[in-house]
Amino acid sequence: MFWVKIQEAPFDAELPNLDQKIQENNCGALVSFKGIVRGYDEKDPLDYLYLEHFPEVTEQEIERILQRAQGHWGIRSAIVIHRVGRLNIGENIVLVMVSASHRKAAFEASQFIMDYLKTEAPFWKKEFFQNGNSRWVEAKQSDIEQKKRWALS
Amino acid sequence: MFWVKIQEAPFDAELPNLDQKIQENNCGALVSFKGIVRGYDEKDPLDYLYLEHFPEVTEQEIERILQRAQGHWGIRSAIVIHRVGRLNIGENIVLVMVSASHRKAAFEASQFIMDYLKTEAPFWKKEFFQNGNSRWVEAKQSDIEQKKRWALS
Amino acid sequence: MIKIRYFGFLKEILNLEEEEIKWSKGNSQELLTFLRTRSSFWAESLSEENIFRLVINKKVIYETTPISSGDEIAILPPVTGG
Amino acid sequence: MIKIRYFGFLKEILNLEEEEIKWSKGNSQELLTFLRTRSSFWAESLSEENIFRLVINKKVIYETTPISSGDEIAILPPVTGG
Repeated sequence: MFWVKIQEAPFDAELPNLDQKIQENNCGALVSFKGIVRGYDEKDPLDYLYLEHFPEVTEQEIERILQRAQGHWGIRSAIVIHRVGRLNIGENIVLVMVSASHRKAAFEASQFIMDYLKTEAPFWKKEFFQNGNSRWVEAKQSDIEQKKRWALS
Repeated sequence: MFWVKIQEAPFDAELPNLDQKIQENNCGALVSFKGIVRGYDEKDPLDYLYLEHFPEVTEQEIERILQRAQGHWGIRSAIVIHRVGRLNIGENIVLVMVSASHRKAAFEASQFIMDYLKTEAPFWKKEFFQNGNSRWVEAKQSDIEQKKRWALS
Repeated sequence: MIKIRYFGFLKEILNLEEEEIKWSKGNSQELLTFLRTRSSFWAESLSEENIFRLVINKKVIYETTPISSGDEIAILPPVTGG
Repeated sequence: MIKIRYFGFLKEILNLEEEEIKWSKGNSQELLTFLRTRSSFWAESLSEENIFRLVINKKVIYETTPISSGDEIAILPPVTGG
């Protein structure tokens, strides 16, 4: 079961249901990752983030990432929720949940999905700082490097 | 904040509170792992598991594991809940939650904690099969191998 | 005619969300070359490092692909989600 | 006197949860050697591969450690939690 959702609303209230949703028969391991908006980058205190995306294409690309994860690790189920629009500090921004028979597959697949979400899915972040400045976030070299460790067939 | 709890009761109802508990100021990543009792091993259909542990020593050993994870990855907070006693199929058995500034630290630390929980904390599992047989689970070579990848200082 | 859509910071520096241009035939690489000849500003804005991928009719393309009249092309700068 | 506690499958095969034995002095390795001399069954039960760690007075020990009268020693078989 793959489930991809792009939404403006927070997803914290949905978490208990998602846990039930993804816990399939005979799966022994469930990993979930939650990303949260941090309060400051290297320089200036952040006010909020704005996230733009490319509707339809985003969902397609995320499903493609999940298919690859399933092909490689044989995961049972995966859920991705990614928020867009205005996001304040401390708010959740992305959720990845993966269930699998064993923990190694669940951990690796969820890391893979996050690495690919960061570098393949059409989302763009703009930072709005407390001093009134704003700027589009640049793609991080460290994210590109992290992606390289997955030499999947 | 480290929080270690050994209990007989399920922990699913506690999860929403734990999420709030671990989400510290300016942490950007939260990873949680949930282990679930699987319905069958290689041979026989399982009826239930029984988990024994060594009170006091278990908590100490888990805290030692969390200290090592903090020393190496600088994680903010960690929660471990491990159940003991009789556990039926499909029930949760262990929860590891880690918050950190960035996802790499949170993912690696939670995997490290699970690998060490499996091979260092004084828990012993006994399997009770549907055919009436029972046996103590043997330590898995694969768990010992997985632990070896962490060459921490 | 083809429609071109711009996203993220490209939309902002070009001050253009979408445009329609005449296009008889050619591939995705030729479209980029054409857009870059508009001015040095366009050439710089659409430099290789500023373009992550092209999308044709809502399908991401991973290699040079023919573009026909009626297509909708999207130009995506490097992505920063997650 | 010292108290010895057994856990997991050791408790079950030895059919013994705990026992008290006379002990004047010696270290953890010597205690194991002593227990193994009780019989070939004890020697086999407490073989190296069946022992994960010893705990003295609720502290896990990682190397050979002196044991004194009054101590509580626990013998842990390989662990299988998580």
